[in-house]
Amino acid sequence: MSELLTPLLGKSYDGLVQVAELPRRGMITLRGDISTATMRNVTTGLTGTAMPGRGRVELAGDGMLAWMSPDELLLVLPADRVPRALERIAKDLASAHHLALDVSDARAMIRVSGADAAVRDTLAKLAPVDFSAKAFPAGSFRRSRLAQVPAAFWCAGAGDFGLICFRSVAEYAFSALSNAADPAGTVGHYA
Amino acid sequence: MLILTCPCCGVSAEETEFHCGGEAHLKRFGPDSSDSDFETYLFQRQNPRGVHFERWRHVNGCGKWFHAARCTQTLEIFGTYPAQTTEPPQALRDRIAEKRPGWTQESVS
Amino acid sequence: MKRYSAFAIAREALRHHSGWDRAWAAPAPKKRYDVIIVGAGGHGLATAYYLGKNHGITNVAVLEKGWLGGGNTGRNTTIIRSNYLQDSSSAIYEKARSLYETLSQDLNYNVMFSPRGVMMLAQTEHEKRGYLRTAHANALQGVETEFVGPDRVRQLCPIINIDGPRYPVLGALWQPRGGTARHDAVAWGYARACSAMGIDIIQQCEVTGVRSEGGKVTGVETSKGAIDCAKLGMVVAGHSGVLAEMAGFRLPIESVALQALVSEPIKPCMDVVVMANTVHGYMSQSDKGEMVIGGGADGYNNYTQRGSFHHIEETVRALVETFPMISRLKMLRQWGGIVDMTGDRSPILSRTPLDGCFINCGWGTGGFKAIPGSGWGFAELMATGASPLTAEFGLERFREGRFVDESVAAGVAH
Amino acid sequence: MSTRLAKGGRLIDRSKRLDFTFNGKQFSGQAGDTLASALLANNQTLLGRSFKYHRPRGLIASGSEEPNALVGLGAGGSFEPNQRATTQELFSGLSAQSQNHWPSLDFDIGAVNARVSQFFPAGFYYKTFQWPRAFWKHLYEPIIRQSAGLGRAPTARDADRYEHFYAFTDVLVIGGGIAGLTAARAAADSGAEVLVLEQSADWGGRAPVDGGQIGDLEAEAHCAALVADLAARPNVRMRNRMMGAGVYDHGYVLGYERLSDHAPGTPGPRHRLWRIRAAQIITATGAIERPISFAGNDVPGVMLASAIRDYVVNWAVSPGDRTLVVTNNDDAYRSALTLHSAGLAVPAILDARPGGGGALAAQARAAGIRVETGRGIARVLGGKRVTAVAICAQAGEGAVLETIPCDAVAMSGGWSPVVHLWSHCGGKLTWDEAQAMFRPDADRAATGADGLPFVIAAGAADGEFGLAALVANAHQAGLQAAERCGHSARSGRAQPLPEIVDLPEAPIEPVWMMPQGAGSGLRAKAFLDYQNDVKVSDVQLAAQEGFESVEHAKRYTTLGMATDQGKLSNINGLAVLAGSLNAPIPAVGTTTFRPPYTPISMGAIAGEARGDLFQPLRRTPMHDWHQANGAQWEPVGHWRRPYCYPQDGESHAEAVAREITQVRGGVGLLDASTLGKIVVKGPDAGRFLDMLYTNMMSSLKPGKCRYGLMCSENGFLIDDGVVARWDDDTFLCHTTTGGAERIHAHMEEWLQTEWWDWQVYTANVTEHYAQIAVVGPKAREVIESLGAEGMESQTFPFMAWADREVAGIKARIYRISFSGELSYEIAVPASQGQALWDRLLEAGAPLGMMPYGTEALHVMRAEKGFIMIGDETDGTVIPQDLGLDWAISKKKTDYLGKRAQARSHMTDPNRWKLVGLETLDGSVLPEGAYALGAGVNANGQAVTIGRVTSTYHSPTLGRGIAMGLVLNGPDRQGEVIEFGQLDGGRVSARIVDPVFFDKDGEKQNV
Repeated sequence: MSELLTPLLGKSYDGLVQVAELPRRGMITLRGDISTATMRNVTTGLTGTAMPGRGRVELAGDGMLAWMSPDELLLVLPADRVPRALERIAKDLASAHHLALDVSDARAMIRVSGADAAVRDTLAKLAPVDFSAKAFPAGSFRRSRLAQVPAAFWCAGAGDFGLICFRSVAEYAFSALSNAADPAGTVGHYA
Repeated sequence: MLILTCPCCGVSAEETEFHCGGEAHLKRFGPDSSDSDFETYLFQRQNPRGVHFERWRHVNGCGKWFHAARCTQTLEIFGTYPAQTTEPPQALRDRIAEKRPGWTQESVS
Repeated sequence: MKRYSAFAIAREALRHHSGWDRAWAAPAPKKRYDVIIVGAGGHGLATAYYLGKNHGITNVAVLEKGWLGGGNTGRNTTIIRSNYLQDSSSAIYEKARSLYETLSQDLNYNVMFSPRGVMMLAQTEHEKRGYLRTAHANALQGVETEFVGPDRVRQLCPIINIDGPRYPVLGALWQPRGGTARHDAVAWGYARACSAMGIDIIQQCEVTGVRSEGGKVTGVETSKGAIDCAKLGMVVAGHSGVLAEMAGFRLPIESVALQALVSEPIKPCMDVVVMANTVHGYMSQSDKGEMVIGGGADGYNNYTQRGSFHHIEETVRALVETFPMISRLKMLRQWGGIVDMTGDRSPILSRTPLDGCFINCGWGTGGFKAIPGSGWGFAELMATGASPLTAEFGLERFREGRFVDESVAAGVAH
Repeated sequence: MSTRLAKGGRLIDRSKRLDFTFNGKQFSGQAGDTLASALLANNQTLLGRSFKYHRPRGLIASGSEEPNALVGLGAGGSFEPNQRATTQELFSGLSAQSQNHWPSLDFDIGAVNARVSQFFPAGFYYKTFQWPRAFWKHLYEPIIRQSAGLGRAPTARDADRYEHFYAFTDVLVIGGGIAGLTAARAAADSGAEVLVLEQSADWGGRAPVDGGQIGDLEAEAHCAALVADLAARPNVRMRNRMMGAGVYDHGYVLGYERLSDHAPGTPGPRHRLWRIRAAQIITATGAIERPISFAGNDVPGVMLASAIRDYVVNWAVSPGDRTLVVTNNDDAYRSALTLHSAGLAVPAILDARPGGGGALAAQARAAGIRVETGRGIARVLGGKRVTAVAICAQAGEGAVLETIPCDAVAMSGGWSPVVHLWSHCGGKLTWDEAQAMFRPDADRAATGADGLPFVIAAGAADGEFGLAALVANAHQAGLQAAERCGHSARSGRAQPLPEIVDLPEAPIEPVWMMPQGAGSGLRAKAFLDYQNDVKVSDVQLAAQEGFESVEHAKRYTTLGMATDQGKLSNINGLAVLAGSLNAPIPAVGTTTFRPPYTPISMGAIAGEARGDLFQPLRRTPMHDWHQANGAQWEPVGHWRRPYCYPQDGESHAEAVAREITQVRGGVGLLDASTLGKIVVKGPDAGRFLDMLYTNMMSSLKPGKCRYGLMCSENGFLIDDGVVARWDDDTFLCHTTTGGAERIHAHMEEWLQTEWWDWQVYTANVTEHYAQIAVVGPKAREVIESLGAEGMESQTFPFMAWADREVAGIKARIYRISFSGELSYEIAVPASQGQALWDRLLEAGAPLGMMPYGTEALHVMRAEKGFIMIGDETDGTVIPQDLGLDWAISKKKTDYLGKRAQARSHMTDPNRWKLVGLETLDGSVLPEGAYALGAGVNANGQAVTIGRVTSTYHSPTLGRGIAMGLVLNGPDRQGEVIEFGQLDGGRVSARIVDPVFFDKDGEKQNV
């Protein structure tokens, strides 16, 4: 099998903060009744995380489980585990109406990291979201837009943010983020 | 630039995350309906100067449709509620009536 | 009424302009008129003018709840063109455009019609095909347009970013006799000419009810008392739904805020009107030097005359890409107007379910350019019961599925 | 003359000299200067020419209200017209040019306009220039345009960059003067998050200039202490050089931050446009002094009294050696005292009030300054500079009592609160008779999303001018704002206000014209709007002619429509209008305040969206390959698709022909990744798709594909594509490139808002896949050579799909065709798209395989008579028009669009219908041409009976082919009709079957 290409080929940019594509990971979109115990068990079992509440993400090691909407979760896990995970979901949720799909290649995953305030300042140039530590603490997950494209943001911890956007606009998102992180563009709002 | 609160994901966000879908609670008329009913369903709109029930989608967000009651003169938003209903919740109607004495909801045709 | 001329100005200059009369009279309403027009915007005043001029009907009142010309007539970006695709649209807009050609002389009021040319850029293959189609249609409709190539575009408007890089200009639909006019002057000129014919323009007179008997209109109630009439014309952009409700019917209309902005004035740098629909923006330069820019409409019902700022941002973004030199100009003022959008985005000039009551509305984002043609056709409809100019714009088309859809030519109707 | 004083200047650093040029002449100023103060310090008082009469103009003001001192700044990609000298901080190397004159500022030909100004009253152009008709466009208008227009147009591309920022706060304080700082502290004390904006580089506003004692401190020291206090707080953020530009609905505010206008060349963005969402907004925007309308009030040297004070105190610049003061209120006495204590002469203070002033007047008299009460200015003498003032009784008609030589005049007609931001979003005003001004009506503030007020005016912006009252008002505003966002003063640590004692002042007496009985000659020289040259006489003429509403008068005279938006002129003009109409001022009303407060750059509004970031460019997984291999791009929505791949020396048409020939005769490949792919799953998925598509989808067998049409509820065809059934309750719906997001949204809309009880989930998986179409008679050969098994028709027939491994990559292959050829669309995860593309190219190389673009695709589909959404459809076409009745289920009781298609116009037998068209001579029919009927319609337009929807040269057939919609077309096969050409000519074409090639569809079935 040939090398699997990520949308940004692993690009990164160092400025006020670091903007870097995250290594390829498996992603599964799962729609269904996310309030059931079965759903909780199968999803948390696959990601190794806790179950996120509304507007939240749970992270543990390589695993991530994000609340996308009242009937949708995004599972992130090592890419090679996706086929097995889909089988497992199909089996455990066999009797429940649901939709599970491998979307590992549908999106780009970008990490924005550095001094916490600088990261928040950088993102706040592009997204109409309150990124203050009070409004957006670790574990927050928010779907919004990044300049002109849809994106979802989360806070993994101080100075450590992630975002996903669609694959076709990864280059645009990366350029916009790099531009926002230009060393001469200090804002100092979230300082 | 409006702020809307999506009742589905709980996020309060600016208008650019949303898309407005026009008047809410329209009753669909299908193949057996009269010309007049079908025209009303597709085109005739209340377009009130005042309280308007309307559909919104959280397009740059959770993707869900919901309804909002909004004043088209002041842009006040009286409340938002899930789209899976044929009429506004009573509590919301009461709240509007309290704020806009004399207001009654036009018959939803 | 004194004629306006350079000679009159010279004469008045010698006596400190003390001899100028009122441009229009300020009468109290009579008890009864043959025709009442509600709304003293451009369309309402033009209707009254052509009722008098073409049909000899001068026992007419034009009722205005605020000040004449204070609605969308005075809030638009003043573009005049008739390069529409559908026959019925191009007929009424071309009628209007041709009337604009001689309107200053006709009204003895300089409306500053400036046929500087309107250019609609084709920036995708699809858009180019759409404009070629329009050019073919225009040729058969008697509308003078031409599809021109990028070199001609560059020559006509050197400040355009012809080569993109994002959306290279592939050509343009060019209407050499399109242009602009001074919007306020159109309302004022018609008002003055109406007044001279004895038509009453009654400002600060709000219609609060429509009176009828046996399904036929008999008059209106207003803030200045009840007034009887044999025929009623409603010409109140932005408020049509409210008035229709008084008359007991509903319209296929939603009212939204449409925005516009101007830059600070600069020396002449652009001698044509340019519309770039792929990126959603259009611009011209006023005689004062301001770059006049049309913005987008809000997607939600709105009566506030304020729009959301992101539409301004989208428009300016598009125009900075199309005309890079404007980046260092400054936005002087932005504003909004309430426009009536119909189900097919084309206007309604129609009889109504109430006998004797006619409605002219739904011009959406493009009413200014139509004013003379709209007034001409609507006056004919009201006076005689039918007009070829308005035939396709009846209310019944929504029931029949017989739309007049201009969006098909990739052109947004401004 | 104007000069730099030897001492003082609180804002300048005398140790730092900055050199600059004005109209090419070298000058120097000090760090801390504005361009205005530096020019004034160099005795450069003539700064520009007015708009209409080209009268010489100098500085009037010291801030953003300045109407005259506009300059062109910089050069090339940094040139900016219409920059205000009063708000432009001086920097080393600044280069400014004055505007609106020819050939030079000192000698301006246009000034002849001023000599004959009586021929250009308000609205003169409406009354003339009508004859001869052609002259307006070709003679009059060009002259008017050239003489208007102020600054030069930039020509170069902007060298700077811009960005945006989104901020959120409880309380936003606009204005960093003493009121703003006081309000900010009160709000912060209560525990609110506070953001404070100041448009200039310096905090404190007017207070440090106007002085006063606040507790133990002078006003300036008090402000400094407040700034230090606020800066140290974690819940307060402060930004200077940032103007609150506009207040919009629901607490949205634009903040215009000028990062490097004071230091061009600094790396980073030039401007940053903030979009601030505040729960509460305090407008502490101060007040603006009003000029007085007397003859010659525009001669350079006539300035606002407060501005003169500013220049002396802030920048140690004397606007003149001898400054006469004229006022109707006490504040202007401060300017007299300031000048006096700076050692400058004040020959007289003319106080229009018969009773004169209060405590400050007494101080002036005590200082030995001559004070004349009940006096005014009859006219100012001088051309490019004030030389003297003729004084008169204010109550009279202007009989000159005395002429006083002077070189500057300080005028004060009272103060107007800056209510713009208060009003932007609907805040109402009330007329304050005692202070002769409009002030915010706190009971009618702008209301927000919750229907409650969200703007509070504070300090002078609220109409409070005494220091004690102003500070108390601002403090209260801060507390109230905090409380409205849930922070109570009790829970915080509110500090007591310091003690302030104000001097007793005599009340203002409005002076709307000076002298009161000025005759027409004087009124025609008394300017209201300096930049637009609107005089008292113009507004009076407007009223006389019936332009009675304030909006009429404004538009007729252009009062308040210049780049200062009437900051100095609106109230004076309104008062003149009210006077002419004999109506009280509040009855005449004000015009609407529109954002922005002062002009903001287009660059800032566009933000980062320029160049590569102008719009997102969507890329397929093979985008870079296409780019590297010479693709000619075609924008399709935000995507770019290869239109064709021209080889050396080939025209586009030649490339397209080569690509088609290769595909028809061999094999080609197409990047089809942009086509939409939506998964629809659930027990009700079939039922749902039956509603969405016109044809029956629920009967499709797993493993099979079916072409489907989608209509809007209004009946029109909106999309088409192939649906594949993956398993019993899962379908994959292909959409057009432009349809992926639109159709997915369309599906979700119906599912969520109409059929919410149906068990269906959808997901748009377009971007997860790379999809490559391998097309042509040798397609199978290529794929088989990469190891795919079971490709033959028996096991893998047309309109089926199957999972196969191709080149070791797991793929789902759809055997569908948009060209009529044997065709496989291979879908693989996007991460492997390029790898598959490469392997396919290698494998196909021996067969001459090459990529083809969208144009070849379009020609081939037209050869087959396949419709294209966007070509055959335009939003007015129903499937029945296109002969697609076979794809409309007769069995279904309902689908979206079915009812609409039953309306009378939709079933009209005279609708134009799809046919093929061939010119008699084999040429290509013109794009977009119409078919001609007989005669003209009631509007005199030629009658048409059809139109061309697609037209191409077919290299396969070696002739032009076209599709079109024609009246009764399908019944007229073989008939010849005429199409119009743009040059007026005609071209004949025969109506034929729209399938031009391989009519029996054998090629795709092999």
